[in-house]
Amino acid sequence: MMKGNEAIGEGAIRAGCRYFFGYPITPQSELPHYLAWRLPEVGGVYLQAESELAAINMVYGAAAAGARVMTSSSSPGISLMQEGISYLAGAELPCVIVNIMRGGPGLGNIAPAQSDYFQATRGGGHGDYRHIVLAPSTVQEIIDLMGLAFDLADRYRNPVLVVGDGILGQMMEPVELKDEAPPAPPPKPWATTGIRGRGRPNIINSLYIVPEDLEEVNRRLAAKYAAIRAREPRWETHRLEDAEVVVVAYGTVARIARAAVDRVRARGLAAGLIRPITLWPFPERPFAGLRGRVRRFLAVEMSAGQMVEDVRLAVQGAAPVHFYGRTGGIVPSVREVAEAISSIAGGKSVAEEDFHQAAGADR
Amino acid sequence: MMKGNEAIGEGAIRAGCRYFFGYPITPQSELPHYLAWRLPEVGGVYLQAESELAAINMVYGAAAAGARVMTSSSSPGISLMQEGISYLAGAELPCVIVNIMRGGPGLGNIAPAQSDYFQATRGGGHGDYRHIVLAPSTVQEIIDLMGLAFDLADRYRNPVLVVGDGILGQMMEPVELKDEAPPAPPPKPWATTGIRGRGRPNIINSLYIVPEDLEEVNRRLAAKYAAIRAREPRWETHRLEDAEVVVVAYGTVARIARAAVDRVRARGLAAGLIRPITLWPFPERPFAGLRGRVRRFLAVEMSAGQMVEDVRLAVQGAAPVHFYGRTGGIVPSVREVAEAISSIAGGKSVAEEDFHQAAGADR
Amino acid sequence: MLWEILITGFGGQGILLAGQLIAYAGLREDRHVAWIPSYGPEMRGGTANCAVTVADAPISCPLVTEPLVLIAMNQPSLDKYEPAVLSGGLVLYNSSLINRGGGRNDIRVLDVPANALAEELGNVRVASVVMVGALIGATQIVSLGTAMEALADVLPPHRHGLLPLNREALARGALIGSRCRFSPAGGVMPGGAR
Amino acid sequence: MLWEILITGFGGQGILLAGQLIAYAGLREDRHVAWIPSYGPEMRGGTANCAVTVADAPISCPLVTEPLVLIAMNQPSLDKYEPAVLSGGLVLYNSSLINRGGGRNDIRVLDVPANALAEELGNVRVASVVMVGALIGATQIVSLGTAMEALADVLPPHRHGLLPLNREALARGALIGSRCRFSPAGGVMPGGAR
Amino acid sequence: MPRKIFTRPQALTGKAFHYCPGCTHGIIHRIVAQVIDELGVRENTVGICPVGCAVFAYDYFNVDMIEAAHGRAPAVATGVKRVLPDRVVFTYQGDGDLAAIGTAEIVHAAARGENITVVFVNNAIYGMTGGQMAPTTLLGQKTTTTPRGRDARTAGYPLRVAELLSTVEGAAYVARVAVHNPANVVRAKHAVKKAFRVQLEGRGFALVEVLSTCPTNWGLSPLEALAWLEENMLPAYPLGEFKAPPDLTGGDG
Amino acid sequence: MPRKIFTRPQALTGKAFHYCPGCTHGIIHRIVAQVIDELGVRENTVGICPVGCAVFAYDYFNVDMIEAAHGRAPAVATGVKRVLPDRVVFTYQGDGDLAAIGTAEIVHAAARGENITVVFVNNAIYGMTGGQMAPTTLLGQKTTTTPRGRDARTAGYPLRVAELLSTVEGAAYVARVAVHNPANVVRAKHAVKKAFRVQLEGRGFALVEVLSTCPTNWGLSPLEALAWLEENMLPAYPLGEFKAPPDLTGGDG
Amino acid sequence: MARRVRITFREDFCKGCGLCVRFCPRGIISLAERINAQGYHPATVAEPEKCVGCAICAWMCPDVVIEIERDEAA
Amino acid sequence: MARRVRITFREDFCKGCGLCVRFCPRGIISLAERINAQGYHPATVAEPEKCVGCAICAWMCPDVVIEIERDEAA
Ligand SMILES: Cc1ncc(C[n+]2csc(CCOP(=O)(O)OP(=O)(O)O)c2C)c(N)n1
Ligand SMILES: Cc1ncc(C[n+]2csc(CCOP(=O)(O)OP(=O)(O)O)c2C)c(N)n1
Ligand code: SF4
Ligand code: SF4
Ligand code: SF4
Ligand code: SF4
Ligand code: SF4
Ligand code: SF4
Ligand SMILES: [Mg+2]
Ligand SMILES: [Mg+2]
Repeated sequence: MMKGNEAIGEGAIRAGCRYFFGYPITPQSELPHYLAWRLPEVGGVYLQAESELAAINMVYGAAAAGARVMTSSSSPGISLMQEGISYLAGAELPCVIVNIMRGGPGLGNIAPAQSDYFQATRGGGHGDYRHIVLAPSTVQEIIDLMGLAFDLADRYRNPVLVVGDGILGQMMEPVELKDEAPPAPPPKPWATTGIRGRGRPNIINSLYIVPEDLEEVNRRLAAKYAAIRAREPRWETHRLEDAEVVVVAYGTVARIARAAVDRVRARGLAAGLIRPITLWPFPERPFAGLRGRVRRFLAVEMSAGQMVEDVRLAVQGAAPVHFYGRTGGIVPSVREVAEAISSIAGGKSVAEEDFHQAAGADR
Repeated sequence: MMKGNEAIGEGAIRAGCRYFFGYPITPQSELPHYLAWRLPEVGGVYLQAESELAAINMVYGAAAAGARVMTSSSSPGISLMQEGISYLAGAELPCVIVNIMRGGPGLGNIAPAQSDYFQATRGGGHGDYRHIVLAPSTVQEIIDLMGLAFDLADRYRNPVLVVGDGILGQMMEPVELKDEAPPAPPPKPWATTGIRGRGRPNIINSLYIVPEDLEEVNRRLAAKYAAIRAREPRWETHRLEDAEVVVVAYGTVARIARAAVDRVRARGLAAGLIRPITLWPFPERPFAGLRGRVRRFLAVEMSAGQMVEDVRLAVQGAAPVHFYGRTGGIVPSVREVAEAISSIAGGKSVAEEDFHQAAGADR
Repeated sequence: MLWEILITGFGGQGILLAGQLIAYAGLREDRHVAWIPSYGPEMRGGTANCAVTVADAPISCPLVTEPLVLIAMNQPSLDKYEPAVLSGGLVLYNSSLINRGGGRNDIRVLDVPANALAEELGNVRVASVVMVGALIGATQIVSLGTAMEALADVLPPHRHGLLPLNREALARGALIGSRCRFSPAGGVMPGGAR
Repeated sequence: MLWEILITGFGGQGILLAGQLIAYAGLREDRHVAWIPSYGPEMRGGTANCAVTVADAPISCPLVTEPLVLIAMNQPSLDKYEPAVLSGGLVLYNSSLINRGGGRNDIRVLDVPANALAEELGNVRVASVVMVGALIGATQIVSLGTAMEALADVLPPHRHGLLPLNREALARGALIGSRCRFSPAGGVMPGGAR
Repeated sequence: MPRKIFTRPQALTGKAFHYCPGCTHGIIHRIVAQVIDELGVRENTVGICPVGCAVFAYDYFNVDMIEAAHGRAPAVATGVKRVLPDRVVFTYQGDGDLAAIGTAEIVHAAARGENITVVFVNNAIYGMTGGQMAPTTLLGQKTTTTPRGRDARTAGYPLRVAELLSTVEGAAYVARVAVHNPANVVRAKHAVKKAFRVQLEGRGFALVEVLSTCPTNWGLSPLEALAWLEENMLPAYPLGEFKAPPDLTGGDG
Repeated sequence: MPRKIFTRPQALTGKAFHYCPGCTHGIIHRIVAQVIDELGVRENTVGICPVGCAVFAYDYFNVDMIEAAHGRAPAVATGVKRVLPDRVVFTYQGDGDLAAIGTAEIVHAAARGENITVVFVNNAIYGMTGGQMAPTTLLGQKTTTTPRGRDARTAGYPLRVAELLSTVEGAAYVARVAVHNPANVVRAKHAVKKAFRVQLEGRGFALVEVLSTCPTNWGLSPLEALAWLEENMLPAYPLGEFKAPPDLTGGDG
Repeated sequence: MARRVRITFREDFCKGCGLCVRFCPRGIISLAERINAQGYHPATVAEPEKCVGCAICAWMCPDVVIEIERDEAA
Repeated sequence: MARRVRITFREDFCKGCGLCVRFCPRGIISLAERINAQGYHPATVAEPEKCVGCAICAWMCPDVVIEIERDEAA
C-alpha cells in the first residue's frame, strides 16, 4: 500500500528521476517529505528551493544539463511557475511537473479541486506552447504514468504535467512496483554539459530576436504538438458500447462517475463513461463513433466548468453537452452524479450556468 | 496625435487612475516613461517595482485601499502575475492590467503577437476565475476602452485586462481627449482604509478554509461571471449583412482583416468581419444570426491558433471554421489575409494544422 | 462484497491507524482495498476521519460518502455521520465517550466501551484497535488472525514492542463484536459493479 | 485618396521625424492619419523605418506592407523595399547615398540628392526633411505651407530655433519634387474602401 | 478604584487564536495589539497577513486587514501605504513567507525605505505546512524535508534576516528580539513599539525579527520549546538593535 | 620567437559583440574569457546568460551556454551544478536582473553556499530596455522612469549588493571592482579569477560586482562615461573585497 | 494603603500550555484536572490572595487568557 | 636583446569608442578618417614602431580588437 503522493515520488525514482526541486505546499507535502528521504538514498538530489519560481528555474537548469528532473506543487505555486514553464517549452527542455490541485481562486483552501484545467491544458503562460497533461485516477496509475511522463518528456523534449488532487495524493492503495532497473534516459546530445569531446558549444535558449527565426521555431513547435495530438491521446471508456448518455470525467472524479454510471445502469439507464487520461491532447477519438447514438453528454468536474469546453469542441454540436460540478473542495458524491445523469437523461438540463443552483439543490 | 502606449497612460489618468506599479519590459516602455512624468503632475504615484510579481501585489494592496490602480507589462511579465491575478479575482479587487503582447514562448522576442489569448481568456492562474479582456484596435479606442476598463473593474469588483501588441503601442494616431474631470470612482465601503467612522474591520481575503464556504464564494463568482457574459460582450462588425465568408479577428489584426475584407469584396467575394472587442466574454451573439447563410469562418490571429477555439465554440459546427495565423512577431499582410479568405471561400482549407505550411507558402 | 467504512473521531484517537489496519488486513487476504484520510486544517487537534474500502472486485470509487459501516469514536462524529449510513448498514460507537446510540431504526447499532477496555489493557491509545476488533467480530470482514498479522504493517518498527498489547485489544474487541453478527445482505446497496 | 507611405533608412537619419511630419501635416488638413515605426533591436544603430498613412476616409489598416510611395534614404532599404511598392507607385530615393535607381518599370522613380542639399543648407540631418519636401512637390499629398506649420508639431520646443532651416529644407525638396508630378490614379490599387 | 493592570487589548477581536498550545505566535499578536492600543492608532491601521500559521490574523486583529499572497505582504503594504500615506500599515510574516519566497519583496521594501512596519516571526520552520525546513532552520535541525538534519552542504546556511536588512540604506529600524521569557517579551514589545513609532514619524522602513517557538513541529512541549529557543536559536540569532535612528537607540519604546 | 602578449581568448567565439561603442560589458566579457582560458576550464564550463544587454552572451562565450529567464540565472545555475557538480558554472547578470527581479534567487544561492561563480555587472541602469531606473541607480540620477532624478522619498535608495551578500554565511567570496581604467581592469580580472578559483576549490558561492558603464543610456560618450563612473559610482559603491577566504584575501588571483 | 489584586482566567481560551505556571514568581498557578470546552486542562489559581499582580503570567500567556485588576484604596 | 612589438587591430570589430586612444601611455593611437564596415572610425596606430607593447590599449578595448605580439631575439 502506498499513498498517492508517495507513489508519485517512487514512480519518479523508478523512472530514473534523480533530481527534485520544489517548495512546500499542501496538499502535496508527502511527496517532498518522501523524496527528502529517498533521493539521497539512491544518489539523487532533493533541494528545497526558496520559492516555486526558483524551483521551476532549477528544473530548467537541471533539464538543460541533461537530467531527468521534476518539481511538484499545488495550484498557487503552479501559477508562479507559468513563466518558467513557457521558457521550458520554448527551449524544448524535458521535465515533469506535478500539480496536486486545491480549491481556488487565490489562496482558496487545501481541499481537492480540478479548477486548474484551463491553466493545465491551455498553457497558463505566454506564447504558443503546449504541454502534455496526464491525469491518473488510482495510485497504481500514478506509478505507471510517472514512468510514461518522463518518457514522453524526453521523447518530445517538452514539459509534461501530471495533475491530481488531494484525495488522490492522500489515498492509500495497493501498488505493484516493477523491480526493474530504471531505464537509461535517451542520449541528449543537445544538453549543456561542457563542450569536452564535442568541440562546439551547445546553447539552450528561447530567444529569437528576428521574427522569421521565431516563427520558424513556432512552426517546429506546432508540428511537434500536432504529432503529439495525433499519437498521444489516451483515455479509458466504461460501458460505452450502447450508452445513450455519456459522462466525461477525469482523475478522482472519474472514479465517482464510474460508480455513478454503474448505479444508474442498475436502474436501467444506458450510461457510459469516457475518462480522459491525457487532458492535453484531449482524446477526441472516443467521441467520434458516438454521433447519432448518444443523446446527451455530461461533463463532471470539481470546477465551475472547464473541461466541458473540450467536450463541446469534441462533440461539435452533435448532442447537448451538460455540466455538473462542485467547487471549493467539495467532492461530488456518487449519488449526486447519478442524479445528475438521471436528470439530464430525462431531459432536464444541468447547464453550466446553472451549476451552482443545481449543486446547491443537491446538497 | 498620440502613441498607443502613451494613450493607455493618458486614458488611465482621465479615468481617474492615479496609481501605477510596474516593471520595465519592451514593447510597452513608453507607457511607464509617460506615467513617470505624468502621474506626479496630477498628484499620483508612479512606482517601479522590483518585479512583475511585486507590481501585481502592490496593485492588490492599492486596490484593497480603494484606489483606481493599474499595472502594465508584456507576455513574460504577465505570466509572472498569474498568481497575483488569481488572488485579485478571488478577493474581488478591481484593477486594470495591460498586456502589450510579444512573441513567445519563453523569452521569444519583442515583436507584435497575440499568442497570450488563452492565458488572457482562460485565466492563466489557478482556480475558477475570469477577467474581462478588452482588445482595442485604434489609438482612439485605447483611450475609450481605458475608461471603460476602470468602470467595469469597479462595477464588477474584478480585474480587467487590456491587450494589445507592439504595433498598437508604438502607433501614432489622432485622438480626441474628452476634457472632463475624471469621474469619481464609486464608493468602496469594502476597502481597507482603517476602521475610523466605520467601527467594524474590513477584510480583504481569498482564503476560505471550509469547502462549503469556498464553494459559496465560487457560486457568487460564477453568478457574477454569468452576469458579465450576459451584459458585457462587445464587438464590431463590418459588411456582415450579406457575408458568406466571415473573418474573425481582433486588435491590430482586425484592421488588417478589415482591409482584406474590403479587398476581396472589391473582387466580388461576399466577405465580412466580426471584431471581438471583448475577448472574454467572447461575443457569441453576432454569430447567432449567421447559421445557414455563412458558409465558412476564418479566424485570423498572430498566434498558432487560439481564438479559433472560441469561434468554434460560438459556431458549434454550423459551418467550417478555418484558421490563418502568423507567429513569432510576423504581422500578416492584407494581401496574405485576402488570399486566405479567397482560398477558403473557394473551398480550399487553411486548417489550423496547416497554418505553418500555409504561412510558409505565403511569404 | 463491497465494504465501505468510515472511521471518525478526534485527532489523536488513532483513527487513521485503525483504517490502515483494516486496509492492510484486507490486502493480506488479497482483496481490493483503498484508504483515504480526511486531511487539512481539521487534522490538528480537531476532528479526524478516514474512509476504508475493502472489496472483492476492483474499487471504482474509494470515496465513502454513504458508508455501509460507521465507526464513531466520539459524540460529534456520530451525530455528524450517522445520517449518512446506508439503510441496512452498521454503526459501531465508542460507548465510553458517547452516551446515546443513534436515532435510526433502519441500521444495526453496536456499542463498544472502547476507551474503558483500552484503559483496562493499560493504554487508552488502543481504543481504536479495540473498535477494529469489534468490527471484525461483528462482520468477519477479514479474519482476526490476518488483522493481527497486519498490525506489523501499520505499526512502525520501533513500536513493535506494542504488538502484543494491540493483539489483545483486537481480541477483546472481537469478543464484543461477535455479539452482533452483521451481514449486509439485507441492506439496500446501490452500485452495480460489486 | 489613400496614401500609404514607407520611409526607410539608417537609424539617425531622421526617418521617424520625417514620417511624423507628414502625419501631422495631414492632421492639420483634417485628413485621417496614422504613423507606425518599426521598433526593436533594429532601432539602435541599424535600420529604421516608419509607415505613414494619410487618407480621406477612416483608415482600416495603418500597416503598410505594399506602399504606394517609398522614400528610401539608403541603398539597403531601397533594395529591400522597392519590390514591395505597388504597381503604379512612386519611389523617392536619396541619390546622395544611392547609386542606381530601381529596377522596376511599372513605378515612377525620383532621385533626390537629399544629403547633398542638406549639407548645402549647412546640416546633413535635414536630409529627410528635404525628402518630405520632395514628396510634397511630387504629390501634393499636403500643401507645402501646412507642412511648414507642422514642423512646429514635431520639433521639440528647444529645437524651434531650427524651424527656418527645416522650412528651407522643405522648400528645396519641393522644388525638386515638382519635376515629377505624380498622381496615383493610373496605378493598380487594391482595396475597396478608398 | 479598580485599575486594569492587564487586559485584552482593544486591537484584538474577541476570537480565540487557532494556534497550537504554547505557540508564541499568540504572544506576538498580543504585543502588536498592545502597541497599537498604546499608540492610539487602531482606527487608522491596516494590517497585512502572511500565508503561514498567522494566515488567520485577519480574524484576530481588530483593525482593517488584508490577506496577502505567500511572501508578498511587503508589496501589498506598499500598495496600501502609497494610496494612504497617513495610515499605519504593518505586515506580520513568518520566516518562510518573508525570508524564502518573499525575499525580494522585503529587501526592496527596505531599500525603498517604504514607511511600513514589519513584524517578522522567526520560528526556524514552516509551521503551517507541516514542519519543513525554513531558510532560518538551524544547522543539524531535523525537519520533514531535512529528515537527517539540515546539512549546509546540500541545504545551505541559516539566513540572518536582521543582519542582511541592516545593510540596506532605506531600513530605518532593524531589531531582533525573542519571546521565550518575561523579560524578553517586554523587550520585544518595546522594539515593536519603536518600529511603529518609526513609521508614525515617517522615518522609513522598520522591522522587528521575533524569535518564536513552534512546539508542534519541533516535536517539543511548550516549555521545552522555550528552552530550545534559548539554547539553540539565541546563539545563532543574536538579539539586539541592528539599526536604529540615533535618537531611538536602546531604552523603552 | 614571437610571443603573444595579448590575443583574443579562446573562450570567446569569433563573433563581434553587439554592445554599444565603449560599453564596458565587452571588457567584462573578455575578462571572464581570459580567466576561463587561464584556468584551463573552457571545455568544462557552463555559463548562464541573463536577460539584459548581455542576453546574447551565448553567442560570445565559446562554452556551453544557457539563456535564463530574467533574474533566474542563479536558480538555473543551481540546477546545472547539482546535476554536474564537477563542471564550472557561472552566471553573468546585470543589476536589473540580479538586484531587482532576481533578488531572492541571488540571496538564496548565496545562502546555500551554492558552488557557483557570479559576475554581476552594475551599470546603475536598465540598459537593454531603454534606460529605466535600476535598484543601483544613484540618487539624483535621471533615467527614463526617474525623469526628474531618482528621489529617495518615492523611489528609494541604491542597493549595495556586495555589502548585502557579504552578510550571508554561504557566500565565500564577495568583491566589488570597476573597469574604468587599466589598473582597475587588471584588478577586476584578479577578482574574477579568484571567484572562479573559489568554485574550483569547492568553497562555495562567489560573486564579483563589476561597476560598468552604459554610455548610451547615461547619454554620455564612452570616455565621459568612464569619468562619470569614477566620479559618481565609486563614492556610492566602494571597491574592495567584502568577504574572502583568509588564504585568498588580497593579492593577485 | 491597602491593595487588592483580582486575577481572572478566560478559561475557554486556555490551552493548558503551562507557560503561566512556569513563570509565575509566586508559583501559585496550576493546571486544573478538569477539561475545558477546547479539550485542555485550563490554568487556575487556587489561592488568589497570594497573587501580587505582577502580570508576568499574563505577559507570557499566548492566548490572552489572563486579566488582572488592582483595587487601589487611597 | 632586440625586441620588436607587433600590434594588430581587427578593424571590422572596432567601434571607434576611443578607449584605447585615451589610455595608450605613448599616445600613438588615433581614430582613422575612414569608416569601417560597421560604420565607425576605427582605431589605428600611425607609427607602430613607437609601441612599447604594454597592452594597455588591449586591456581597455571593449571589443577585443587589439592583439599584440613580441618578437624576442635571445
Ligand atoms: C505560493 C505558495 N507557495 C506555498 C504555499 C504553502 N505554504 C503555506 S504557509 C507556508 C510556509 C509557512 O511558513 P512560515 O512562513 O515560516 O510561517 P509559520 O507557519 O512558520 O508561522 C507555505 C510554504 C502557499 N500557500 N503559496
Ligand atoms: C520577466 C521579465 N520582465 C522584464 C523583462 C524586460 N527586461 C529585459 S532586460 C531588463 C533589464 C535589463 O537591465 P540590467 O539587468 O541592468 O542589464 P543591462 O541591460 O543594464 O546590462 C528588463 C527589465 C523581461 N525580459 N522579462
Ligand atoms: S504549527 Fe507551530 S507555528 Fe503553527 S501554530 Fe502550531 S506551534 Fe505555532
Ligand atoms: S545600452 Fe548600455 S549597457 Fe547596453 S550595450 Fe548599450 S551601453 Fe552597454
Ligand atoms: S500576576 Fe504574578 S503572581 Fe499573580 S498569578 Fe500572575 S504571575 Fe503569579
Ligand atoms: S499561559 Fe495562558 S493558555 Fe497557557 S496555560 Fe496559562 S492561561 Fe492557559
Ligand atoms: S601596446 Fe601600449 S604603447 Fe602600444 S599602442 Fe597599446 S597602449 Fe599604446
Ligand atoms: S578601444 Fe577597441 S573598439 Fe574602442 S576604438 Fe580602440 S580598438 Fe576600437
Ligand atoms: Mg516559520
Ligand atoms: Mg544594468
